[in-house]
Amino acid sequence: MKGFGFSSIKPRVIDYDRNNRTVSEYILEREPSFSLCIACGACAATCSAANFTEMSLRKLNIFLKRGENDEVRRIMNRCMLCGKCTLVCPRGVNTRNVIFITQQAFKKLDNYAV
Amino acid sequence: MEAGWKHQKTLSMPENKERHIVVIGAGTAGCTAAGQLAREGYRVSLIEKEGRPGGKLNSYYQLFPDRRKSEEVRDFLLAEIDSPLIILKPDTDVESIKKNDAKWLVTTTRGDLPPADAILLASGFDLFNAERKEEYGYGIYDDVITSLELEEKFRSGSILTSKGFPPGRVGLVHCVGSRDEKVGNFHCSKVCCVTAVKQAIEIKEMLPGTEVFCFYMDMRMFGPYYEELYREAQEKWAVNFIRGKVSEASENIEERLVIKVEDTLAGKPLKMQVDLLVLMIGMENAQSGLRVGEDLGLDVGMNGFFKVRDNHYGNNRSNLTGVFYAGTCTSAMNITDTISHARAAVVEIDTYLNTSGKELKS
Amino acid sequence: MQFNPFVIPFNIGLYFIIIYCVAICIIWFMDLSRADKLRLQRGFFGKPFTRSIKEIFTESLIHRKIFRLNPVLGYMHMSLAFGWFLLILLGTIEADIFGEKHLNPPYKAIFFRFFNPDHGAEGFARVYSFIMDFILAFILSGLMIAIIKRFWSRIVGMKKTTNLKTLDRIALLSLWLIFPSRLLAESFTCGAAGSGSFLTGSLGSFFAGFLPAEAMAYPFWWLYSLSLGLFFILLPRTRYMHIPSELFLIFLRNSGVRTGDQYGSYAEAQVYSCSSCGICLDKCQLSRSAGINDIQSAYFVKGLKRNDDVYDISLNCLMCGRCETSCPVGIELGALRMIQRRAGETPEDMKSIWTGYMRERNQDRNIDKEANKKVFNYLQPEPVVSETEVLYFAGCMTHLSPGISTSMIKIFEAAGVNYHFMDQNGSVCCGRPLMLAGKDREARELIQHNSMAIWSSGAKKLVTSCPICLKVFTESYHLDVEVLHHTEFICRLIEEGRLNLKFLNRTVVYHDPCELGRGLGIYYDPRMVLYHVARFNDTEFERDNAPCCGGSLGNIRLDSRKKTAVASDALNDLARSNPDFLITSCPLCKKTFRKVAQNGSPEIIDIAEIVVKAMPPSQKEEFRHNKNCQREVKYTVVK
Amino acid sequence: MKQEGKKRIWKEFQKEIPGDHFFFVRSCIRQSFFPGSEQFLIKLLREDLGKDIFEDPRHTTCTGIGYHGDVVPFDTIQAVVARHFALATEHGYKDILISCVTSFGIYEEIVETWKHFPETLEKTRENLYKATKREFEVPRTILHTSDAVYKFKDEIASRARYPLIDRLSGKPVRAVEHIGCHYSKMFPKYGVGGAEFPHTLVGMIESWGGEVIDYPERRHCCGFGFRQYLVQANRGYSMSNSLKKFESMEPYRPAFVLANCPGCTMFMDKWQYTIREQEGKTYGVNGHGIPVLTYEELAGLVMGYSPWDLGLQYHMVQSEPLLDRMGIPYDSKDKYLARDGSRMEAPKNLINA
Repeated sequence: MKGFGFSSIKPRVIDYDRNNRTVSEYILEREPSFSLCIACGACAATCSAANFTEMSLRKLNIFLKRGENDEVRRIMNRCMLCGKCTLVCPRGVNTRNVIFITQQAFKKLDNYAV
Repeated sequence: MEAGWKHQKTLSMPENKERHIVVIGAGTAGCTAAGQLAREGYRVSLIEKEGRPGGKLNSYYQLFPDRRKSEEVRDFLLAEIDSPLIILKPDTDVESIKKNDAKWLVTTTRGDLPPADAILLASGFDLFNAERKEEYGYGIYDDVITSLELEEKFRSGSILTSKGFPPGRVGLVHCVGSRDEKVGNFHCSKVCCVTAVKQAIEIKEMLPGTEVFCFYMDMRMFGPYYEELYREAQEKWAVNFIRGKVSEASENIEERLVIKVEDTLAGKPLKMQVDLLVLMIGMENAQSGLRVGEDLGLDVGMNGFFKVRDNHYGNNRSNLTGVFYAGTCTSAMNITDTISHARAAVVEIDTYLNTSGKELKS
Repeated sequence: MQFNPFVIPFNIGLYFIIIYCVAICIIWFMDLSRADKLRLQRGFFGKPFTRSIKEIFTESLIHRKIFRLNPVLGYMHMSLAFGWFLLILLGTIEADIFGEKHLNPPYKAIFFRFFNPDHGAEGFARVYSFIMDFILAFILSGLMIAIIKRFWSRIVGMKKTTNLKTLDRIALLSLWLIFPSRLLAESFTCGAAGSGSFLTGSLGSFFAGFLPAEAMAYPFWWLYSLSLGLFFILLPRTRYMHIPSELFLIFLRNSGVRTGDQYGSYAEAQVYSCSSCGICLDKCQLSRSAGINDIQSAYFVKGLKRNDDVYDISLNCLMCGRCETSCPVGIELGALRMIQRRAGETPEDMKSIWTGYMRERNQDRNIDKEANKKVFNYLQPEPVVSETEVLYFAGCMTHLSPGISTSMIKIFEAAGVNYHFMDQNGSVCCGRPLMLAGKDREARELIQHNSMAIWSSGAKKLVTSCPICLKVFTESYHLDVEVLHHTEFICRLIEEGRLNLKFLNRTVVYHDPCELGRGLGIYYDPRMVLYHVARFNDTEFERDNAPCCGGSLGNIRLDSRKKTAVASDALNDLARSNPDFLITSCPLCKKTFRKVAQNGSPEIIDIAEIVVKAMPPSQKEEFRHNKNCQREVKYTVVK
Repeated sequence: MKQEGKKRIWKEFQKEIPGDHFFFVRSCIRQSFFPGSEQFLIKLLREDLGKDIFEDPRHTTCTGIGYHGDVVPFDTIQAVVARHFALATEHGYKDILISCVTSFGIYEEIVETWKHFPETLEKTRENLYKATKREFEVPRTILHTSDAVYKFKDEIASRARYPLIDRLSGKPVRAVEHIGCHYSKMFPKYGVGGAEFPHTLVGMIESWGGEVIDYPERRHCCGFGFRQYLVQANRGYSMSNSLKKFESMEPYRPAFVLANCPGCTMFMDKWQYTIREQEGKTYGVNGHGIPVLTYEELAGLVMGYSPWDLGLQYHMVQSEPLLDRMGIPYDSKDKYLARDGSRMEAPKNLINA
């Protein structure tokens, strides 16, 4: 390939039809309250880890539902499972379990078990 | 600020039966008001441009939030106007209205009406013409339909795409023609959000396997049990809500719709194929009503609806003494509010006609 | 005649079970860590031995704990265990005294009557056969209760009883058959021989009146032997394995062996020692309030026995420890669950029933591929703080209930304590929640991080407002500071007279947070503090019997509706005496209770908050002028 | 897809296109990269259609590239445009015919600004007068050259010798069109058919016998974006946008791309080479590229002029496959004939050659 001093950029767009959303389904059937999120962000605002990182359960929720798995992988392990988010969630989502299962699911997915 | 009216209201004053009131529009507001006026002893002419009364209720399937059949409410309205004091004039348009000292002379396409003591404008709303939102390709792509057309599909009992298959994925686009400077509508039509939620649930009931997506700017669940309905849609029916306004629709080579939307909560653009795209079209002041208003010289607000005398305590009164408003000709409303507004209008008219000196003190 | 074919089933059973027990004990012993082996050896030839014998007598035979809990149940267990023990003991002696020769094979003692239908009915012999009959009657009475319990559990005052699998049923049946068949067998024999005492004798003579007693006796002796044999054979695969394994367990425990954090002999001995008595079921709030009836410890342990995948069960538990404190066998149920949480899901190949007789070990279930990968590498070391006497760690949850931390600040200031608010700008989690989720490795990183911060502060005391943090600080951190919960700290301040408090003329009840009470046994200090400030009402829901608020981080699975259900039931119990305040000393409990508080229910506040209420106004303001006051501007806004 | 739906919209956005007397201003890119087009446009209008099209040699660039590249301020560009208007006024022309979509957009922008902020018009008059002693009238209509061709599309069709019909199958040639963003996305009313479904190029292709494909990324920008292509490091962004369009149109197998914007034509043509080099992919049938034509070139072909006179050989993607389809005879030897009849050296790395 010739050196042009530039190259094409991977599109940022969420390609909903291509993305793999099995994890999201996996979570949904184990933690139904997952569907109740309205992305108000209370969880992210109170998050202990968010003090130090870009961890945001709100984003995690969205990315899971869209199948943006790389984004999820990037942040899910930053969680300290301290459970503050569960206490502030206005929709009564069992947020702590959501993250817990997410980590579980990706372990399996990455071992081709999901 | 104008002085309030003297409160010497009495039930059905004897002289009421000499009084004649013209109600323009036999929809939810018109019928409610007419019925109430008759109950107060007034003679009422109820003018309707369509063949039958009931207005938009004739074309809806179920009503939010309790999902009752719209016919039930329609029949309630018909019962309301079933009174010897009410003369219903279907297939009739107003041609002109002249003021003759205290009386109003109304000329319709079916001849003149007896002089009226007051005019109640209940001309309702038009649904936004989705073609004006070109980028969604309504009228160009076969599977782009409006919320009203979806209601009709519900009534017919089957939801099929233009190719005759049940849709595998449906997208509902909120705020089409509302809160949109590009089409000159700044106002929120209020009911579209909850309608979308209701229709999403109805789709899921008919086609459990179908994926349903609501594309919203804000979820405005303003009424009682609306938020609960929203929650039900998420919890029980797994309806997906994506915050972002669909920017454009197009067709791919399988003639499946491709929509582009910014997933504002993910902070990324999103691309998705859908089999059916439903546009939640908003409310605009009815053209028929506007014609009458123009003829009378009624003020129109910047939202295109008629301008009420006072937003807090005078929202049935027009800038003309003796001309009153009921329902969605003044702003977007749900059925509940429309009925209350219409009843309030009757109180206003009654008070106006039965206070000493028919002129407004202002 | 010294032998008869019908004893064969019994013999087979007996020798099988003896061999099995010896074998399993050896395996268990081999699997012990070196240290534990030494402990056990030392224990065996030392004081622990006598303690063990005593415990075996009081618990395994008399079942004292169960007695305390529920006399009827206690009697049932005692009659069966102790009665049977006596029967065998005295039976052997009997065979020894009255038999033709000494030192008989075991079956001789068991079927003595068959071989010696009559050994005289005078004097000592008469008394002896009376005793034997009496014991039999004693056992049968217990058996009666057992049968009743099985079918109408409420009669014996138990709301629930464990439900059984087929194998258990058969074993149960054989157990039930043993003593009735012995009764009949002996009665017929005695009837024929005209011997026997008040039970066998009279019953025998009665039968002999209209039945061919001689002929009838023989089949019943067969039945007796068969049921014994069958019972012994099935023993290892049924809950009755608890009888032998409990003995081993007691020795282990008394010599100081503990569960630890991995699956091993002790854990397995505990699993087998569970008799599925079902006492834990009634204690579990999830069954009572949330209608969850398949995760209780009895089922969890049974699952372990069967090698089922009990991972989800292990996660769906409040870890309140109520079952553990009530377990008559003293199984460390919490520790067992934690092992399972660490282990994760049970791989398919572990679930086979047929591995039952020689159970597979599953220590090495939890092999984490990324074991060496750091996940919290984003944490920056905390800034070193100036010399302080006390380090205050509010904890994550306290930040959601700032009334507590602000009150603590007031108290510090009022008592003139030189303190530093460690996690004022948000804490790094203490690590306990991760541990509760079975993620010890990740937790270690946080522990490391916080430890550094604490060490660097050079403080003498670490005070925390959160029992969850306290638990992990005391158990899993290795700190050179004294770790106190704020209840303890306040208690000391009062005793040292550094806080002068006025007595509030209000009634309070106290809720023992799980981690603080059952978890760390801190019962004294909060009560001391409360006696000082208000009228303390005792409730029956205190100390070991304190309910969990339901908000526990121990349960990963419980959804918010069910949490609420648990909370409101607990609140109703605690508030029965309509006190003015419900005092708790855990921010999480406080928040959880507040969520379900009705306008009828008492005001729910933290112990620190009521202490502040009890401060004279002068002292409340004092901290503003106090020399030690740090960041005074920040804390003048407490109303 | 319902055509009548589109027609309804086209009716809404019909713009007034005068039939004669155009004041012509050139495009920087077109006259340097495919001069044949502008050359043929003038010939088409003057000789074939006998219209009056006037070009003043004194007219300059509109400085639009500088303007969008943030090096030319708005006041300056207003003055430059005003100067062109002045030239038009001097020769008594009222309708400006603009060859470049960028310029077209800028002219619109400026005229609209003057409409809404008359003071800016006054200021510009003043500036221009100070600088050049020139005065001007705001032109009646602002036309893009594609508008003019659109206007005469049917006359061209009537002279068509090689209509857009596939010689082998006898079916219409299927093509895609690309409208420059600044043609109608800024001011839909200035574009024929509006912003979402412009009719300009569709109208030409259809009236010349072809069939237009509507593909998902049709509306998408070609990526030209001044800031992007001006800085080498940013060109990846520019190229990725074209890539997106090609990926989207590929399954439809279009015979050619018809564009009305100099930038789009150039980039969609040249990027195909870059993409082939970088991604090793071409988007036409059997390994060919997709020729990108200007409307004049297409009109010329349809009317039977020699592709080499129209300058098709100066494209990166050569159009032989298309010519074969349309049955247009050509001789590749004559591709690079110089004035004196000698053969010039052919460029390297061309696609379809």
